[in-house]
This record gives sequence, C-alpha cells and structure tokens, in this order.
Amino acid sequence: MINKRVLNADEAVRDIPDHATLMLGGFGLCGIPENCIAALLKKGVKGLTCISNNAGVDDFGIGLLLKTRQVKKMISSYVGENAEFERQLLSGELEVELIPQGTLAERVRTGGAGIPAFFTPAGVGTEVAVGKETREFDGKTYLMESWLRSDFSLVKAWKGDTSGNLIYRGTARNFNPMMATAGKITIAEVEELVPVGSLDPNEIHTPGIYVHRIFQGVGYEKRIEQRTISK
Amino acid sequence: MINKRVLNADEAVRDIPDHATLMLGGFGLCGIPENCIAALLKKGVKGLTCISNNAGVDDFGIGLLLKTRQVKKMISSYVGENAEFERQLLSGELEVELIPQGTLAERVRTGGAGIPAFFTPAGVGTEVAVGKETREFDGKTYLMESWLRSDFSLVKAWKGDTSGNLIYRGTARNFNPMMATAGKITIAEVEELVPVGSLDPNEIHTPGIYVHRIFQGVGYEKRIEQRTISK
Amino acid sequence: MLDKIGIAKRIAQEVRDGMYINLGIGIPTLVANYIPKNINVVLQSENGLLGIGPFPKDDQVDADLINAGKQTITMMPGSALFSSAESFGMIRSGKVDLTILGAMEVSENGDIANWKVPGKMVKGMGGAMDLVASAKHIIVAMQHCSKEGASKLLKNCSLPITGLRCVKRIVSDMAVLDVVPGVGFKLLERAPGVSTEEIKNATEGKLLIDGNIPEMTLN
Amino acid sequence: MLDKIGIAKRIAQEVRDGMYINLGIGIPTLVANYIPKNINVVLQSENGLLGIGPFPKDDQVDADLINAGKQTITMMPGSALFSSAESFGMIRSGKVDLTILGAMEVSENGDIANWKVPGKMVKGMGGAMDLVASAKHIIVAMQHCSKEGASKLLKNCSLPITGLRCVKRIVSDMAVLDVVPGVGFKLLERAPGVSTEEIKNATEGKLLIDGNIPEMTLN
Repeated sequence: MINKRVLNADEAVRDIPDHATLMLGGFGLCGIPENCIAALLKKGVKGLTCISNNAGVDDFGIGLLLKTRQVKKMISSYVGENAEFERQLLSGELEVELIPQGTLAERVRTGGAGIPAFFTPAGVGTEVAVGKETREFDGKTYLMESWLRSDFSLVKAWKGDTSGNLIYRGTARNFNPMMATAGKITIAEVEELVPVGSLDPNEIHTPGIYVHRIFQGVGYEKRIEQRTISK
Repeated sequence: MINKRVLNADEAVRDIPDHATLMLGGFGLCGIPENCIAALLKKGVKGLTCISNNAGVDDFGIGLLLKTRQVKKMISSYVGENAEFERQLLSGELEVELIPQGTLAERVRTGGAGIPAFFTPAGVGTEVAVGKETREFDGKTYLMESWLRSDFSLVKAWKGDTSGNLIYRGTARNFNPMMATAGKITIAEVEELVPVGSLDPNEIHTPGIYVHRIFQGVGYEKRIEQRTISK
Repeated sequence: MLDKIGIAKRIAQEVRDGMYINLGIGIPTLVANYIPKNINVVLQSENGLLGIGPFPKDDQVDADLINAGKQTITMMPGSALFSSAESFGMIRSGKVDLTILGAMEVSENGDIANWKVPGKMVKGMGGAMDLVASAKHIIVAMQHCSKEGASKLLKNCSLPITGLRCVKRIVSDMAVLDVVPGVGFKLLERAPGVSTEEIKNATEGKLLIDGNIPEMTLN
Repeated sequence: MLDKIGIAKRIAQEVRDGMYINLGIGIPTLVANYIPKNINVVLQSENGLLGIGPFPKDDQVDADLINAGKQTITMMPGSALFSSAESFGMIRSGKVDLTILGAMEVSENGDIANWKVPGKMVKGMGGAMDLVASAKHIIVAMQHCSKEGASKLLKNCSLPITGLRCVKRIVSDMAVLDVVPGVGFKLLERAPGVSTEEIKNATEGKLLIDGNIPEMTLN
C-alpha cells in the first residue's frame, strides 16, 4: 500500500494557494474538517472559493473563514445559520451560488466519477434553471447540470488508515465521500488513524485511491447546533 | 421498521410475468442470485429481457435460463464464457445489447437515482456511439447515455435484515447495489437473514428502502469459474 | 384555528403503514410525535439516515447524529446511514413515499414557494427543490395567512418558487385542502371553529367548495 | 522474441512507486508477478477491489473474491471493496495511473481494437472501453503479428475499435514502441535477438527509427 500520512493539518494544507477552489465536507457543523479549517485560518490564505453544503455558524466552521474575509465565493445549498454570511452577501462583499442540495451532491459525485454533465428534475421552472438547458425524458422536464471539481477537497472521517481508506460515522458522512472523490488533491483528517490492514475492506466508505494526504486530527470540538433532547 | 420478509425464492418471484425486464446482480458467477434464477427456471417464465454484466456459463447462472430459451434479450458487457450464448446469438435466436461495463454500471445507478441521462467518454468513436448524441466538455468528447430501470431487480447479498438492509461480501458486491436501486420491485436473497437491529447502520451497503422482498437463500453453490491458486 | 401541534396532529393522520417519509424542518418535524403507534413507517433524513428515532436523552446526545434541521437525534433499530448523493438518489427516484414540508406560499396549480424572500432573506433551498421535484406525494404544512392577514394560498406565487405543480395536499391552521389540477384548491375539512366563509375569505386562489365541509377530528 | 512472460517482465519495468494500476486479462495479469519488491503499487480490479494480492493457497480460495478475469484472488492488507459504479467512477475520473491491457490491433495514431471480430467472436468489451477512454497512461501488451504473420501495428485498425487515440506505449513480443501523435510508432527497444529490420518488416503503420535502437534488458 501507498503511505499518504502527513504530520498534521498545517503540513496537509501547506500548498493551498490564494484563490484556490476548495470543497469542505460536512452538513451544518456535523462532519466538518475542523483541523483543516483551523490551519487555513492560521495560514491566512485568501480569495477562496468554498464548495460546502453550509457555511458554518458565525464563530465556527467555515464561518471562521468568512469572518476573516478569506472567502471570496461560497457554493452551498443552505446558509441560514450564519448572520455574518447574510450580512456579507446582502452588502455584496461575498459572492454566493445557491444550489439545490441533491444537485450539489450529484454535481460533486459526477466530478469525482468522470461525468461532465447529467440531468435532474430539481429546480425546473425556478431561478436555478435560468440559463440552463432543459430537456424532456418520458414526459418530464429535466435540467442539465455540470460536474464540480476542486483544487483541494478537505474531508473529515471517523477512522482512516495510512493508505487513505476512510470510514465515516453516523450522519457525519454526508458530503464527505463525494468530495473526497472530486479533489485534484484530497486531504482527509480522521479522529483515529490506524495502520494499514486494521480496517475491514468490506466496511471502507472511501477507498484510499481518492485520498492524497491523511492525518489524525486533534482537539475535535464537534459543536452541536441544535441540542434537542427528549425528557 | 417495515417487514419485507418472504418465505423463499418461489414466493419472491411469484408475480414476475412473461416479457418482464429483469436486472440480475453478479460479476461472472460471483454474487449472482442463485435461488431466484432457480425459481425462474422452475416457474418457466418466458421472453425475459435480462440486464446483467455477464450471461453466466453454459450450465450455471443465467446460462440455465438461456438453455431453456426463457431469455429473449440480454443486456451485458461481457458474455465470453458462454458457448450456448454465442450459438444463440450468431444464429439470431437471442437479441443482445453489449454495453461498456462502466456505462452499464452508471446507467443502472442513474436509473436508481432519478437521473435520466448523463455523459461518459466510454465508447466515443466506436460502434457503441452509433446513433448517440455526442458533446464536448473541456475539449473532450462524450456520449450521452440514458438510465436503465427494471420491472424486477434480483440481487444477492451476504447478510440482510427483515427491513431489507443489505451487506455484501468481497467482490460479490459488484452490480448488486446499483441494481437494487433500479428495480420497480427489488428482490434480495441473502446468505443470512438477521432480525432488524442486528446490523450496524454504518456498515449497510444497500439501505432497506430499495428492497421490497427479502429471503434467506438455501444451498448456495457459489461456483468458481477460474480456480487459480498459487503453489 | 389550529396551532402548530394541531397541524402536526392532523398531518399525522395522512400517514399510512409501510411509508418512507421525509419530514421538513419546523412543523413537519413535529408530525413524528403524533404518528399512531400501530403504524410502521421509516423517517428519512436527507443528510443521510433512514430510521430517525426520538430526540436523545441528555446522556445519549451524539454530535455525529443530527437531522436535516441540525437537531440531535437517535436511530431506530434497523437504521441505515449513507451519503448525501445516495440520499438524493433515493429521493429523485421516488423511493420516498411522502414528503411533508413547510411553505410560504402555494398557488392554485400546486406551485410552492418556500426558500427565498428577495432582498430580505437568503437562506437557500437546501433539499427542498429536489424533494418537491421528485416526491410521489407532497403535503404542505403552512399558515393560511400572513401575520398581516394576507392569503398564502394564491392564484400565483409572488415569491420565487421552489417547484412547479407539485403540492398535492395542504394542511393549514384553517383547513385541509387538495390541489386539483385545472380546478384549484378543493376544501376537504375545516379546522375546529373555522367556518367555510372564513376559509373562503382567507384564500386568494380559486377555492372549490363541494357540499357540506366537515370539521376535522383530532385526537 | 519475447514469450508471454518476457512481455510481462518488460512491462513490469514501466511500473513506478505509488501507482494505482489496472491489469487486463491475460498477459497484463502476469505483470503483477514481476513488479520489483521495493516498489509499492496498488492493483485495481474493476469488479470492485483495490489491493489485489497473490492467487490464494488451495485452502484460502474464496468464491466471493475474484478478479476481472474471474480468477480467485486474495486481498493485500489495506484493501478496499466497492461497487462496479464506484469502480468505474474512479476509472473515468483518472484516479487509476496506469492501465495495462491486451490488443488485437493498434493503429499508428493510438486507436486500439480488442473486443470483437465481426462474424466470429462476440465476447463484449467488458470494461475495456471505459478504461481506454479515461486512463492517464495506457500500455498495450500484444503480439506484433498474427499467427499468419500479418502485422497488428497498423496504419488503421481493421477491426471494430475499442477507443480512439489512447494507446501511449506498446510492448510486443518484438519491441517496445511509443505512439507519437502525428508521427506514428516510435521504436524504443528491440526484444533480445530481434533486429530493427525485422521489426520494420513486421510493422505496417508508420515506424520511426531514430538512431541506434538498444536491445532491452530483462532480469
């Protein structure tokens, strides 16, 4: 097997340049690459285009990079949790492209699967369809959507081995598996990095071929947005 | 959870009519729905269109249904292991559509994912491209291919629970997961049927929502085509 | 007039045994609490889970288990976890039997608007556009009128729409109505204490009132 | 002249540390036996495995573990299993660094034919069309001539093609050649005991012979 281990987040993101296009896994704050985001903050890289389902909250996740104005453009499906985001957007400081969540997921998947375009019914007749080709199949109208790929994909998994095989946990899987496939360079941070041969090949969610760098993250906060309990 | 258990293969295939379009999982003889094939043979249903990567061998797998002339048309990527198949094809008794393996896999996947068409580079400039729309993306030519769906998908898994969640083993996974998603009715046969709650939700390969009927198969032969050993 | 819990209770009556259901954020999420115990359904969370269970006890909270509203949840026995691509694959291919979601406006031909108020609110559509474009059956939970008293059941939506001709049934605080293609809103039931006349006045779109409209029954 | 094992040994010299490699059926499968031990590569099997290991011992045979040639195999530590859709996703998106496959014909512009002989053989293309349409680097293992002595390195393929302008390098029983766009076959090495003249006579397509062509070295 091929060893993809790097020391830490700083080493993993060392060559991400200004104006790079990034994908960041996660749904809300669940399954986000906390260590990589912290390293980007520290590194101060600017002008980023970030593809991520959400934009974090004011003081966590991608929200941290918004605060420091490191993000030029967000490509997301839902950004409702972030007041700073809404402020920058309404003031025109931030470019935003909103994409239906399933279309976003599939555009990323096709980016990692060598499929440059596909047809989906989501968004037909809405703002999302403006300027896009439509076509009928079996009497139903579909939009043509194109693949998305990144310069760097930053994903977070539960366990990983040094050859880059990844296993996610719970709903922290979400966008991480597709984003792992769609990066020119894919960086994986994991809660537990194990030796090659420790993971059951049947249980791998992301095969190591997609992952270029992997490290064991530290100090995961795993912040909860809506702590909802039953009495 | 919803109980999808049926007694056996005979009950599972009871309503498959003549001239149905079937998908059958498996690669070669690995991961094929042995029990369902036997039940179809017994039932004598005719005029079938079978979508399956291979066509079995002369005396096993889909080869059994070819021998009894129950198959009108095969949609496959590779059929080289079956002499009876080649005979029926060259004599014109059998219709055959050959599809590149990756295109077949993706046509089935999109069939189960609500995507009626997509673009792939496989087959550009070949016989496969005849009559198909081509388009350039980033300077490379792609073919437009359409989804495949079935009346009944017959898949084989290692373990399953009564709500239809499936786990495959080894390379017996192959086409089974996509075919499970693309059936109007999906029938799963498993080596071991376990109660709901016995499988780890993180390890499910096919979520039960895709499966309509499930049963524990009997007498798996798991025939090997090329027993190759190292001394 | 129904409160939020009343709307959720009434929608729960629409649920049938064996259904796979996607519940949107807000009132739809409450529906889960009122599904009769003898009915077996599976709740889908579009962020990658089939088999949403009750909210966790305090000591069960798991940051890796949330629903699409970012609330902490539990899993039912027999759950399955998957990626967002897989999740919307099953949504687009019609495997989800029933989608229940909120709306800001619905038009008499079933168009729905629920994702944007130009110049005011930019939250994004999330999974709503995918859900409404593909669901076999869509029930909308909504207020019949705005706080200012303006009808939200319109001839045409004034807000940017989420999907065309997709809503099948509406449960508002005032009524249960079906969207009948080419006809308009067909009144099926009145909320307790609400008259047909009041519903008529609160509905801008074409309203079909066929015979005597019963008052709904809630447990 | 090289035998099959000789071709496999020569191709093994093309393998670089860190590569992900797909090996076709036949001679390409043999290449795995001759990759130097100090080189770390991962072999992909398009039926759903990264990390093909050696053929099993008699008591290790597992019907659920086969390669694309339907041979029983083992897995290396660190392997991953996946579906055929995932497998061809990684192939189409260029994650596989090197594809080694057999050919019946190759043309001087890199077209390859290896799936059909009209009226005679109908086996199907399997994964070959996907592989040749997307691989970053393609090496073909083939016989230079047919049993009847006709060249298989042609101006144009006579058989139905598998892919256009995709072959980068050929290792035949007689020579190693590159396909140079707009130029033709560029002769790089001669097989032991084979003269430049013999290769010239056995190559129908345009052949570039630049200077003195070395004989290949095999261990």
